[in-house]
Amino acid sequence: MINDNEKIGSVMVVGSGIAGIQASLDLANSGLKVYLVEKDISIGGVMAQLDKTFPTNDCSACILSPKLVEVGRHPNVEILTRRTVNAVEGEAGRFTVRMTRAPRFIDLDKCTGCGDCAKVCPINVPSDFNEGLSERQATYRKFPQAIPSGFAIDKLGTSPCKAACPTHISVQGYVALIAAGKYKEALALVKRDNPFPIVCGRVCNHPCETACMRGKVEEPIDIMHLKRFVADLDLKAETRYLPEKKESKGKKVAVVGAGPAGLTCAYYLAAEGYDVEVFESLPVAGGWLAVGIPEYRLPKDVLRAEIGVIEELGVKIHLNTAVGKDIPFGKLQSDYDAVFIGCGTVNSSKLNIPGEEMQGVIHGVDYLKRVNLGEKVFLGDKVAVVGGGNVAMDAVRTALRTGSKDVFILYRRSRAEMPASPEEIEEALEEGVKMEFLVAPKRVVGENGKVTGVECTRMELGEPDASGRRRPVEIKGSEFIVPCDALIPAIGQEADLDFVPPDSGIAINKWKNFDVDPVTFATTTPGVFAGGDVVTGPQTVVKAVYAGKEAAVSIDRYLRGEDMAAGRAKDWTKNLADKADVSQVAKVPRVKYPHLKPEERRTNFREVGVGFTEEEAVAEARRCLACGICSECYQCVDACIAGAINHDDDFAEETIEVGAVIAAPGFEVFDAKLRGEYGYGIYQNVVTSIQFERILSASGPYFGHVQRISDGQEPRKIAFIQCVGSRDTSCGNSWCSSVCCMYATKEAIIGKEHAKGLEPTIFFMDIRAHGKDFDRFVNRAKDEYGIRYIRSMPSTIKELQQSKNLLLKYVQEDGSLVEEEFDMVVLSVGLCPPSGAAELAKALGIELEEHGFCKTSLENPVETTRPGVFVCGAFGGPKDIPETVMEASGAAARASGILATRRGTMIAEEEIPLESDLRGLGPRTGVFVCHCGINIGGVVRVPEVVEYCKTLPNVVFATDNLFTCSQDTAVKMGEVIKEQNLTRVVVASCSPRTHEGLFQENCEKAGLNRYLFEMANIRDQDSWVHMHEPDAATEKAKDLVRMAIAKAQFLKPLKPGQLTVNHAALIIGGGLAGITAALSLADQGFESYLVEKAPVLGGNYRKLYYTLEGLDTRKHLKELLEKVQASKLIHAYTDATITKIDGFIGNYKTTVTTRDGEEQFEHGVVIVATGGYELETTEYLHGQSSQVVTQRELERLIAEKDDKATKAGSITMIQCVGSRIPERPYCSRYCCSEAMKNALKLKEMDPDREVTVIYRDIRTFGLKEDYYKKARELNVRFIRYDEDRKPEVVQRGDKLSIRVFDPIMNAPVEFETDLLALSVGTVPNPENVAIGNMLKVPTNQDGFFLEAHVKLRPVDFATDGVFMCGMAHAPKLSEDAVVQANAAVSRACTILTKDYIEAEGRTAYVIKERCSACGLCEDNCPFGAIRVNVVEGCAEVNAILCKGCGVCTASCRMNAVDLNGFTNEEELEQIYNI
Amino acid sequence: MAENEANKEWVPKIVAIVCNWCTYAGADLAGISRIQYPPNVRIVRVPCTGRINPFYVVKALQTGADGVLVSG
Amino acid sequence: MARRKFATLKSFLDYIGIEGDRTIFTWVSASEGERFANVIKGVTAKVQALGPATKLVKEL
Amino acid sequence: MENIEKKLREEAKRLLEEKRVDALVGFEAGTLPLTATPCFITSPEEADRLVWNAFCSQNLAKYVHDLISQHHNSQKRVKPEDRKKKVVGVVARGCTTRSIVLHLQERQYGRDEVTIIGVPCEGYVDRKALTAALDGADIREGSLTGDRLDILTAEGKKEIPLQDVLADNCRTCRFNNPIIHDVMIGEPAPAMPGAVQEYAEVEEFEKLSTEERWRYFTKEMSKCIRCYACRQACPSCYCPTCFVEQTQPQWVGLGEDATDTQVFQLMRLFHMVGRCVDCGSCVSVCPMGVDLRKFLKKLDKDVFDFFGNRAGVSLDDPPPLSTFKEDDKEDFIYNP
Repeated sequence: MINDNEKIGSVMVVGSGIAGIQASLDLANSGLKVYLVEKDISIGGVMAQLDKTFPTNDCSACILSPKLVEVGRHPNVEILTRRTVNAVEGEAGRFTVRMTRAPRFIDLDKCTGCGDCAKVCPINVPSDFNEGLSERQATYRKFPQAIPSGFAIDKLGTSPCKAACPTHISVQGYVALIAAGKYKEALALVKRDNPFPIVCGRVCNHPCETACMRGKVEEPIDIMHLKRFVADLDLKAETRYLPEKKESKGKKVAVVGAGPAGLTCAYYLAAEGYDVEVFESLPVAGGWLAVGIPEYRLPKDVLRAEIGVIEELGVKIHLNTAVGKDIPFGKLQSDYDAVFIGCGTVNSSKLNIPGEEMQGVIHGVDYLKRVNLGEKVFLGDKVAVVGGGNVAMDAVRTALRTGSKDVFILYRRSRAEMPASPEEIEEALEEGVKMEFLVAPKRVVGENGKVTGVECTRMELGEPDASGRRRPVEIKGSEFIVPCDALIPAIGQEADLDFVPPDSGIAINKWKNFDVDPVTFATTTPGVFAGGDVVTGPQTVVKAVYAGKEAAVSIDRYLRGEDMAAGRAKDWTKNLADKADVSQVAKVPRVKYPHLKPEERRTNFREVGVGFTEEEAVAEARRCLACGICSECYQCVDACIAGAINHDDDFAEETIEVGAVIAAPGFEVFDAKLRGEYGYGIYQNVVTSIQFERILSASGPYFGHVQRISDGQEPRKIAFIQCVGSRDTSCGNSWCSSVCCMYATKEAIIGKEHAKGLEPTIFFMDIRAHGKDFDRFVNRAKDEYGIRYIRSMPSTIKELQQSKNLLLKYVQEDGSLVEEEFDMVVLSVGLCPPSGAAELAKALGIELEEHGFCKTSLENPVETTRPGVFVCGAFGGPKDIPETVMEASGAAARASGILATRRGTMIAEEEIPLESDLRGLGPRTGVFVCHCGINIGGVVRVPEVVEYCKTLPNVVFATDNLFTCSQDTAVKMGEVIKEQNLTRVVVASCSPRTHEGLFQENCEKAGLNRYLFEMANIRDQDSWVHMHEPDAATEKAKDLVRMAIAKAQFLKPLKPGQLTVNHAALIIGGGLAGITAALSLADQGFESYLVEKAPVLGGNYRKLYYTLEGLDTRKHLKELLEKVQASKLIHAYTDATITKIDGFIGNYKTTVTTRDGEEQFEHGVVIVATGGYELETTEYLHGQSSQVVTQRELERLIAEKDDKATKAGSITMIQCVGSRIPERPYCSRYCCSEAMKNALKLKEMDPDREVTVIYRDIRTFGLKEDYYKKARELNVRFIRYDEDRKPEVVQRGDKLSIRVFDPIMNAPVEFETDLLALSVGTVPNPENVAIGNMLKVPTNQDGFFLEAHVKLRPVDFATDGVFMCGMAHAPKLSEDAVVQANAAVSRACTILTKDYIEAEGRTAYVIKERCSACGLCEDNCPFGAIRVNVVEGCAEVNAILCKGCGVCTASCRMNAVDLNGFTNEEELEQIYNI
Repeated sequence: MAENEANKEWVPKIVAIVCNWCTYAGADLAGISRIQYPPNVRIVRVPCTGRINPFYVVKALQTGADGVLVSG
Repeated sequence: MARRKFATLKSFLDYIGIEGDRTIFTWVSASEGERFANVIKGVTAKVQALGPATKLVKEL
Repeated sequence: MENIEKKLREEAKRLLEEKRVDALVGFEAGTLPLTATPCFITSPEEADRLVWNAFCSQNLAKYVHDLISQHHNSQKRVKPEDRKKKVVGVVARGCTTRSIVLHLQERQYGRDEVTIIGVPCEGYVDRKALTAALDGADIREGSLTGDRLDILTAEGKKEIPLQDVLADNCRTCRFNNPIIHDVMIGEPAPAMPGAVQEYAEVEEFEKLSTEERWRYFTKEMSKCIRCYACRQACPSCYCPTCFVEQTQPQWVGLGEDATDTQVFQLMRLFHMVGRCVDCGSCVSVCPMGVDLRKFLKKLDKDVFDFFGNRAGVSLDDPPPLSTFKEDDKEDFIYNP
C-alpha cells in the first residue's frame, strides 16, 4: 500500500451509462476529480434508449437528461469520449492508465450542436440508437439530449475507391451526393482534386472501380460515368463551376506543356492566386487528351470546354510555343518565380525490328496525332496494330473509322494481360476488331519499301516479370506472316527532354525521365517541378492530374517559403474501409451504360458513350455500399460555420494518472439471430424488446406509434417471448437477465396505452418480479390492462406469407399443443457481458467469471479481483437500473474510501470576481441576440430584432453575435457589461435548459450577479419550428425578447444561502447495512453514531450461516464487528432508542436513550437502516408441529448439524408463505435463493434424500440461476402452485402429509415429508412510521421507506440529508444490503465532504406581514422546505432544502410566499408583454 | 401592405405557461427535431407546474390573450 | 394539487361564460416534441374557431 | 326556542364563571324589531343578554377569528414563555362550526383556543327578502310565533310564513347542526327539506348557453361597487393583506374598469374553492344585491363532484387543494 500523500485524488470511470454517470457524480460531488471514459461518442448508455421505466412508467429520457446535463457541466468531471483503455498499471491509490483516443472528426470545443452538418450529409446509415429501425447520417449525434452535445462523424476508414484513385478524390462522396441529387456539389467535390472530370469521366482507367467493394457483390459502381454525368451537367449549365479564387499573390509560374499534368498544376495555382502561363508546342491545348485520344472517346469540343474553365480561372495558354525552340528554358527560370514541367512523352517507342522504316509503318502516337489534328489519313483496307494498351485500341478503332476494313490487334500476351481498359477492348470487339494473342512481330514484310505484311512468331507465357504479368516467351519456329497494308506499332512512348539544357542541373534518370521527389515533385533544381508522363513514362491521365495537383501544392509552399513535404506523405493503403463482410449484401445489377450501337459508330467519330440519364445516374449511385461510412464529401465542412470539422483527425495515445478505477461498461443485448427458430432478421414483424422500446418512444422512429415493420399497420395481437438468450444453455447463456419480465410487462402496458386495441400476450417460464413494487406492477398489468401471461415457451415461429403475421406453436402447461397467430412478436432479449469485456478485463487487470461477467467479491459485489479497481452495473451480472445506481454509488464509496485524504487535490476552484456595486443604477439592460450561425439568422431577421430591442425601455445596449456561446463572445460580453455598466443581461438564443449556466458564468466573471440574467429562446422554440415563416418568426422573436427584457427589470441579485455542515452521521439500525455504513463512513474519515435498539449489533445477519454463493457469514460478521469495535470514528449504542431528532441537513441534533440514560449528539446526515423482520406465520402448522420450521430455522438446523435436518429423509419447502398475497403483495426477493441454498446443502449431505420445493415462480435472478439449475440437476423436485390453490399440510403421526395440485400432472399429488421449511417473507420494521415522522420522510403502502425516486435515487429521500439502506428500503439479500449501505455513504459523502452547503439561488421567500400561517404551503411542499413557525405566526423557508419549484408560491392565497427568479411580479410582467 | 394584412387570416394570440422540466423540454425537442407548428404561441417558463398561480390564467385573459395554455 | 386547481379553474371559467377552449390544460413530457407541436396546432385551431377574445379583456 | 335560549345563557354563564372562556361571542337582540346583532360578553352577568332565534344571521366564526388573531398579534411582542392563552367561546350553528373547522384546518388557532356552544338551526331570516315581502315598509313591531311572523307596519298588520323569508342558503342547508362542539344546546334540528336540491340552481344555470352565462356574470358584476363588504363579512377571508390591496405586483386595477371588477370578484371567488361554507354572510351584507351565491355554489359543487370534499365538514379531511389522489379528475386535460 502506498502512502496517502502519493495517492492521486482522481478516479477513472470506464463506461458512461447510468452506472458510470452516477458513480462520477458521487465522486465529483465529494471532491474527487473524475475522468469519465466512454468508447462511444456520447454518454447515457442503454438507458437513453428506453422509453419508460418500470414500475412507475416514468419517461426514461426525462429522468436521465438532468443527470446527463449535470455530469456534462460538472467542473470536476472530464468526459473523455471515443476512448479505449489499453492498460492500467500501478496499484490502488496511484494507477497509470494508458488509453487510445479514436478520432471524432468534430472539435467539441467548437461544435455548437446545431446540426447543420448532419443536414447536408448525404450518407444514410441505419441508426444504432433506433436499433436499425430508422436511418441517420454519417455525421450525427445519438439523440437530441446527448452529452457531449456535439456531433461526430463515423468513419470506418478510407473507402477503397478513394484510396485507389491516384488523385484521391472522395469518390464515395460524389457518388453519395449524386444519389442525393446534389450534382453541383458532387462536381465541386470532384474538382477539389481533379479539374478534368469531363475527361476522367470518359477516358479514365478508373482504378477506383477495380477497388470498389460492390465488385465483390456483383459489379463495381460505374464511377467513371457518374463523374461524366455531373461533369456534363456542368458543361451544359448556364454558368460553369469555378472554384473560389484567392486574392492575387503577385507571383508568376510557368508551366511547360498543356497536357493534363500541366493544366492541372496551372488550375490549382491559379485558384491559389498565382499568375500562371502555360507554354505548349502544339496548336491545341490538352496534350495527349487532344492529340492522342480519339474523338469518339473524347470529343474535342468537350475537351475545349474543360480547358476553357481553366482559362477562365486566369491561366494563359501560349499555343505553338515550343520551349527550347521558341522560348529558351532559361528564360522561364528567370522570368517566373517557379516552373512546372509537364510535357509528357511525345515520342513513340520503336519496335526495333527490321523494316520498321517502311512506308505503311506508322507509330500509334503519330497516327493518332495526325488524325486528331484533322488530317485525313487512310491506311488501306488491312491494318495491323501491335500492342495491347489503350493507344493500340485507339489506333485500331481509329483505323476502322478512317475507312480500313480489316483491322486487328497483334499482342504478345493473352487477353488477360492486356493493359487496355476492359471496356475499350469490349467496344473494339463489338466494332469488329480482331485480336491475335500471343504473337510478336519479328520483321516487317514489304514490297518496294511499302508494307505488305508482318512476320510474327507465336509466344507462350512464362514466369511473371517485374510488372507481375507473365513474361511471353517465343516459341521457336512458329513464324508466320500476317498480310497487311499498314502496321501501327503502339507499344510505348518516350519523353523528349532536349529543351532542357544540360547545365540546368535537373537530374534525368536512366529511363530518360526527370528525377523528382516522390512527394513534392520537385526536381533537383530549386523552383523547377515536374510531373506526369515526363516523370513516370507513359501513364494514365489521372496520374498526371495527381502530379500536377501535388506539384501545385509544392509550388505554393515553395513560394511561401514553407516546408514543401511537411505532413504530406500519406500511406493510402493503410486504414482502408475494405474489411466489411459483403456476403449478405443484396445484389443490385449495375446500371447498363448506354452506348451508340456498333453499326451507328464504327465508321464515324461520334462519341460512343451516350452518358447516363439522371434517373440512371441516381440509380447507379445508390448502389454504393458507403464502405467508409463517411464519404468525405466535405459538405459538412462547408456547412459548419463554427469551423468545427476536421476530417484529418486521427487516433492518439493518452496517459492519465488516477487513484482508483471504476468499471461500468454495462452490457450487450443478446443477438436474437442466434435463436434462429424465432426468425429474427428474417421475419419483419419479429423485433427485439429494445427495438420495441424505440418503437414506443415518442422520439423514436415512429414517434411512439406502435406499428409493424412490414406494413406500418398497428398490430392487434402481439406476443412477447421471454428468456431469449437468457436461462438458455443452448446458446451458452445459463443466467437469468433479471429485467426482462419487468420490461416486457412495461412494454405491454405502454404499448396498450399507445394503441388501445393492443392485445399483448407474454410467454414466460417464471415471472421474476423480485424488485420493490414489481409484483404490484405485474398484478396491474394482469388485472387493469388485461395482459395475458402464458407459462410456456413457444417452440417455433412461422411467418404467414400474405399477412406477414406470425404463427406461434407452444405447449401449454398441461401438455396440450396450441397454434396461435400474432400480428407481431417481441423477443425479450437478455443481457450479456459487454462486447470487449475480455479486452477490458485484461486492460484493467481484473478477472471475469465463467460467463464473462466481471468476477466480484462475495462480501461486496462492487469489488473486483484487483484492489483499487471496482465494478458497478450489469458488468458484474445482469441487473436493473436501481440496483445499478446503488452499485454505482457503492463503488464510488469504495473508491473514495481509498482516496479520502486526497479529496480536493485535483480540482481547481475558479476565482469569481467581486460583484460590482449596482446601487442607484436601476435596470440597465444589455441584450445579445444570437445568429447561431444560420440556425437563427437564417430565419429570424436578427438585425431587425436588435434594432427593436434598442427601442425598449431599460435597454441601453443591444447587439448580435454569430455564436453567443463561443469563447470570444464570452470575452466580449464581459467587456460590454463593464463598459456599459450593465445591471441586467438578456441573451436571445437557444434554450436556457442547456445554456443558461454558461451565460450566467459569463456575467459572474464580469462582476454581475448571475441571477441578473434572463434568456429568450428564439432558436429551439422559434427559428427551428417556424423555418418557413421568417416574418412571423421575427415577430415572435421580438415578443420573446421583449418578454425577457420586461421580466429582467424585476430581477434581483441573489446570494444563495450557505450553511455549515456537521461532519458526523447518525445511523439508525445496527444490522448488516448499518454496520457496513458505519465502517464505510469511517473509511471516508467521518464519525458516525450507530444506534441499535437490540442489545447486540448484527440484526438479521446474525441468523445467517452462509450465502448461496458460499460466503461464511458468521466469519464475515465477526470481522465486521471487530472493525467496528476497533474504529475510533464509530460510536455504537445498543439497547438504545432514539427519542428525538431535531434539525435538518447539515445540522441535526439527536437524543438517544440507553440504559445509561439520555445522550445527545449532533450530526449532519442520517442513514436509515432500520431493517426488517421475518414474518411470523401460523400457516401450514407452523408453531403447532415441531416438524414445520422456517427457512431460516432450517439453515440453523443444517449448519449446526441438528438431527432434525441431518436425519430427515425427505424435506419439503413451501415458497411465498405470506408473500405475494393481497395483504402483502410484494416479493421478498431472497426466499427462492435461500431455498436453493438449503436444498443444495441438504442434497450435498445426502444426495438420496427427497427434497421438494413447492413454489409459485422460482426467482433465482441473475447469476443465481445457475444454482437453480444445479438443484434441478441434483433431482430436487419442483412443484408449482397457484395463489388460489395453496398446498395443504396435515400432521399424520410423525410425518407431515402434503397435498398440492400439480399443474404439470394436471392432478393433485400427495406425499409425506419429515420436515417442512416455510419460506416466509420479510415484514417492515413496525417502527418505520415513527422514525419517518421524526425525520419527516415517508413510508410506502407496505411500510418500507419511500425513496426519492425508485429508479435513479434509490437510497435518497426527497428530503435532503437523509438516506436509507438495507431492508428499511425493501426486502433484500445480504450482499444487496452491503452495496446499498456503501451507496448511502457515497450519497452522504456528497454532503459530509463539504464545509458548507450552498442553497439554490432561486428559492422561495416569505413576506411575513402577508402570512397568516395557514400552512397550505407546508402541506404542499414536496421537500419539507417550508414550515409554519407557530411562535412567529408565519411560514419560514429553509433555503437549503428548497428546490425552487414554487408550489408554495402558487398555493398561497395571501401571496405571502414568492419565488426568487420567478416572482409573481416577474411572471406577470411577462404575461403583460405577450 | 395594408391590403395584405386585411386579407390575412386572423391569428390568435396564445400564452403558454409551461413547466421547465417537461413541456419546455418537449418544446425544445420539437425544435431540435424541426417539427413545425404555428408561430402564434408565446411561452412563459416556470420551474414547475405547481408554480402556476391560477390567476396568471385570468390575468393573461385580461391582458388580451385569445387563449391560454397551461402545460405541465 | 396543480391538477385540482386547474380542473376547478377551467370549470369555473366556463361556468361564468368564458369558452372552455380558451383555457387549455395538458401535459407534455420532455420526450414528446411531436406532442408539443400537436398541442400547439390543436390549441391554435380551437382558439381560431372561437375568434378573438373579448370577454374579460381590458381595453387600454 | 325559549328553552334553548335559557340553556344557552346558563351554559354561557357557567363557562364564564368557571373561566373556561375569556370572552364569548353570541347574539343579542337588535335595537330594531325582528333583529339580532353579534355581541361579546366577558362576564357571567352579561350572559342573559344572549339570544338565539331566526334573526341571528351573521357567521360568528368571523369574530372568533378576529378576536383570536388580535390576541395572537398582541402576544407577538411578548416573550414566548410569557405568552398568555385566550379562549374564545362562540355560539355556533352548523355553518359557523364549518368555518371554525376550516380555521382549525388552516391553523388559524388551536382547538383549545375556542369553545363551541353548539346550537341547532332551522334557518335565518333573509332581511332583504323580508323587506321585499313587506314592499319596503318599515317594521314597527314584530314577533315570531312558531313558523309565522306577525308584523306591524305603517300599512297595518301582516302575517308572513317564516318559510317565505328564509335565506336561500338556509333553505338548502345540508349542515344545519354543528359539526363539532364542546357543549350542545338542545336537540339537533331536523334536516332542511331543501338540502337535497342544494345544487338545483347551479344546475339550472349550467344549462344556459355560454353567452347567457357570460351576460349574467357581467350583469351581476356590473352592480359591484367594490365596497368589499363581502370580504369583510366572510369568515374565510382573513388574509392579512387582501390581494386587492397588494402592490408589487398589483393584481387588480383599482379604477372603475369593468374587467377589473370582474377579475377582482373572480379571484376572490376562486379563493373560496373548498372553503365556502355557504353561510350567506357575503350575500346578506352586499348593499347592491350581487348574486354571489350563484358562483360560490358552483365552486362548492365542483369540489364535491371532483374531489368528494365539502368545506369544513370534517377535521380529518385535508383541504382539497393541499392534496391529491391518483384517480383525480383528468378529463379536462387536453389531448391533441
